[in-house]
Order: sequence, then structure tokens, then C-alpha cells
Amino acid sequence: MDTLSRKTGFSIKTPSYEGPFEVALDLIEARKLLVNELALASITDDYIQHVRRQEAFPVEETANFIQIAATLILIKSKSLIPDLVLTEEENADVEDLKNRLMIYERIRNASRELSSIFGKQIMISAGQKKPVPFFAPARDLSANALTDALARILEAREEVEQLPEARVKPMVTIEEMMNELAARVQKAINISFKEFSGTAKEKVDVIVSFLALLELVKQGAVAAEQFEIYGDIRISHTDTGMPRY
Amino acid sequence: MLTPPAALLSLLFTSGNAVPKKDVSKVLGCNHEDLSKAISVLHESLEGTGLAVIETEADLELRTAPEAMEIVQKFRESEVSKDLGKAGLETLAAIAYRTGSTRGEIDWIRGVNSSASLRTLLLRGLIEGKEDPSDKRRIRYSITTEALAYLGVTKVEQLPRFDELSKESEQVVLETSKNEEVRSST
Amino acid sequence: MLTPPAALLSLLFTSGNAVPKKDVSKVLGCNHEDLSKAISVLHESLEGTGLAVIETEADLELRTAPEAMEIVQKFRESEVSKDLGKAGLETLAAIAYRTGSTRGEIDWIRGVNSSASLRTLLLRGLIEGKEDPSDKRRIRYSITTEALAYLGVTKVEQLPRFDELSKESEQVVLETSKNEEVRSST
Repeated sequence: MDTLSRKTGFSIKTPSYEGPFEVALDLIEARKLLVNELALASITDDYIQHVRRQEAFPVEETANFIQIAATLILIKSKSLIPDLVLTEEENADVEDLKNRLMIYERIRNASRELSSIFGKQIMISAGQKKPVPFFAPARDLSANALTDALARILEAREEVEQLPEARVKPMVTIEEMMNELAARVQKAINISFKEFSGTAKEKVDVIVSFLALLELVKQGAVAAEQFEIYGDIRISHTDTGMPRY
Repeated sequence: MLTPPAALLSLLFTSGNAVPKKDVSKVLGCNHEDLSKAISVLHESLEGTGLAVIETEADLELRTAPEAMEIVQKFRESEVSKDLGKAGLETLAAIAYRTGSTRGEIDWIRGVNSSASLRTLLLRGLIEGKEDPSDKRRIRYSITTEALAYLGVTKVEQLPRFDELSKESEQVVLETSKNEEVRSST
Repeated sequence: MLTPPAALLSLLFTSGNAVPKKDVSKVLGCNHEDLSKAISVLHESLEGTGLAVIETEADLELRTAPEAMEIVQKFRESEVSKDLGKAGLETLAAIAYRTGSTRGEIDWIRGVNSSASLRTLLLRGLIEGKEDPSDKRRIRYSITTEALAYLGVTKVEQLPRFDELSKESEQVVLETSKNEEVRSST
């Protein structure tokens, strides 16, 4: 955990919580599975549990977590209710999640490789010869060039500080997606119920996950609303009952 | 008369810094190809000597060989290597394995905001940012000789599992960007 | 493991200046005779490489070979006749508008590592570095009087928009101390 954020109240500088992909990949790796739909279906509940347990996210990432949770629910629903037909867009979401998780997995593997060699055998730079300086100004050197150079960096710093951090925008609003998904799952369950009798346990399973997700969305909606209001302030935690030290 | 690799070595030694390849070409009066040849000859001839040339896309730098670290540290006051955090390493990996080179790409790959990690890497001189020639507002990041020196390799291709972890991911990025196109056109 | 001549070469390379033989013996853990042997092997192996070891009674120093003088001279001239470029101008500006800046402070203001630019500016006689009296490992930089004369002013306060920009820089540096706290607490 990030002790720093508790101390200073902002942690955007050193995010040490787990990102949305990291959480999903941890769950998949813990099951010794490869990134595929089967694996994604199997982690759905745990992923949602994890997100629910996490009380402190940077607000802007809440939407990401929920977006991924929603896609996982979709995958799981599909695996449990074969009658559920995904739209083209939803299929694309599923593919997208799989792809990005695979890419992230590679980068994470690469970063583990780097971590095993970083700083272990540093190739050291040449010693500083005592420089024998002789005055050699440059054509592009003038008082105004200096002024411009400094003004430019100072200005650039201000811009960086004023710009809100980049957010990965969800494709559709979460509420839209959830409402539609709710209707579809319900319909699919009805169809399944009519056409064949799957075990009741499976259906209950879907509904339970689904309710859990709805709860998340509610939390997320609150967080998202807060983020709008305090749009320019880079707060990173929803204000929760997190212990303060 | 000096051979090109010898001339190259003396220049790199004189500079003591990372030197742009194009500056070297100019002074040696040789083209890109001749320089590449001189570099690879120099690489080979430095084997086992205690020195090594680090090569990035744009720069060259003469440094001690990785094996020399222990003895050199005995000699001078030890250089402390502050560890990079998990986020910093992931960001560095995304750049070193050439999977992403803009902040947007790196954010996309990691699923989280990478600006803080980029800032740390820039301050430590492990990466550098250059304007994209085709779009000046876009900054492309690349790995420096300093980063390779900390990793103890003379070029990115020597990083562990480089082929596996770089090429494949490029493929996936390609596929995905195709998907993205399809979607944005619907 | 490195051979004794290779270990010797890496030591001489990283020290930059002349090194007492007795210090080298100590680090390599060898006696006078072994060192002499290593030196003579190194002498031989450096033949034709563009580098050479200069040996006096007491000291050793790595230099460019005499044959390389011409090309090295040409390289130096091209280096110092180059434009300062964006990095160089930014670094010099950070120092001119805030006399006594340290490398860390300049890095922080620019958001990137400035070591290479500092070296170039020192070599070109545009800045000078002095040890901080209260912390000898810390170097504080200032613009040289020659550089000021070249800029057509007699003191830094005469630079355009001096008050405004130096105050702003000062504020940015004040953030550093905050940031240091943050970094050291992780």
C-alpha cells in the first residue's frame, strides 16, 4: 500500500495500488491459466470481489475497473447462458480486453526481466577529465534565446500541472451499458428457463454476480459524480473510511 | 593512420558522454553503413577488455563492461543504484521492448496513467523524449545509453527474451489497432 | 571474471585522470610485479586501438593515442562549434536566471536529466561549477563572465525579464524540496 498517499492526501505521483489489468492478470496467474475467455469467466467473481474490497481508487480509474468488470460479467454470462447473444460491439469489447491483457502480460513479463538485471551490473561511465575549458559560445546563443528557453519550460510546467491527468474514457456510459445488459441477461435467462432447465445454481450465480456489479456501478457513479464536481483537483481517492496515520 | 574502429574509439573516449551517431559520421567523414560496420568491429574488439560500447538508435557511448562493476566500485566511492519501482520498470519495459513510445500508448498498454513514471524516468536520464517529426505535439520516448548501462547490456536486442517479448506484442498491437479502426468506422 | 589488464583498463577509464600505481595494485590485489605485467599486456593490446596508457614512475593514465590527435581535435572543434540546441539553452537559462543552481534543481526545473548538457556547457566555458561550502559533494553552477559579456550584459540582472523568470524558477525549485520529501518517503 501507499503510505505516501495517506500522508499527503494525493498519490497520483506514485500510484502503488494495483491497476485494473494488474488485478485481472494476478487472478489469472494465480489459477495458472492463459489469457482466454475461459480464464476470464473464471476470474469474474474474484475480480468483482477485489474491486468491492478496494475502497480507495484514484477516482478516474474507477470507471476503468467497472468497464472491465462489466466485460467480465458479459463473458461469464455468456459462458453460463449460451442463449445470450453478444452484439458485435460487445464481442469487440471482449476481444479488446483479451488483447490488452495479453499485451500487458508481455510487458509485465518484460518488466520482471528488467527488474532482475537492473542495477546488477552497471556499466560505469568515463571518469571526468579535468576539463580544459576554452570559451566557445554558439551561434544560437543570445540573451533572448535564453529568456525564451526558460519561459518555455516554465510555461510547459504550468500546462502539465493544469491539465487533468489522461483518462481512458469508457466507450459508453456505464449506466447505459448496465441497463442494457440487465435487460439482455434477464431476457436470456427467461429464454433459457423456457427452453431447457439448466441447474438453478448457475442462474443464481449469474444473478449474484450481476447484483454485485450493480452495487459497484452505484459506487462508481458516486465517484464519477465527485470527479466531475472537483474536475480540476487531482484527488486520487474517494473519501472513504480508510485508516489515516 | 587509424582504422575507423580505432578513430571511433578515440572519439567516444574523448567525449566521455553519449555521442550522437550523426556527429560521429560527420567527423569521421563516413556514411551510415560504414559507421555501422565500424561499430560492430569495435564491439567485437572490445570483448574481454573491460570496456564496451553502448548503442541506441541515435547514440553511442563508451562505458565499462558489465563485469567490471565490482572492481570499479571497489576503487571509487560506490555509486548507489536506486531501484525503480514496479510502475517505473513497467514503463521502462514498454519503451525498451518498443511496444509503446508515446504516453498514450504506454497508458493504453498498462491500463493506468503513466505520467508520473515517465517523469521519474526522464529525471533519471533513463529515457528521453523527442518530438515526433510528423506531429510536433506528440512526444516519442526512447531508451538512453544510461538505461542500457544500468541494465548491463550494450543494445536493446540483448535484453532478456527480447525477440519473444517485443515482436509478439507488436503483432498484438497491430491487430488491436486494426480492430480499433474497424470500430471507429462503424 | 576480468583479466588483470581488463580490470586495469576499466579502472583507468572510470577514474579519468592519472591514477597512482599503488592504488591500482591495492584494488586489484596484486603486487608490483603483477601490475607491471598487466601494464605491459595492456600496452600491447591497446596498440592500434586509438587509446594508450601513459605510464610515469608513480602513475598511470588512459589517453587517446598520439595518432588519434588529429581526429580528436577535429571532433572537439565540431563539438564546440555546434549550436547549443534546446537542451543546452534551457540548461544555461536555468543557471543564468538562478545563480547557484545544483544539477538536481536544474533537472527538476527542466523535467529531464541535465548531466550531459552541463558537461557541454562547462567544456565550452559558459558555466562554472563550485562546491557548495556546506556540502562538498554538491556542485553549484553559475554563468561565466565571458558568457555574460557575449550576451551583451554585465550582470545577470540585466537579462530580459529577469525578475519575473528568476522568481518563477525559484518557486519551481521550492516544489523540489516538497518532492524530495515525497520521494524519500516511498
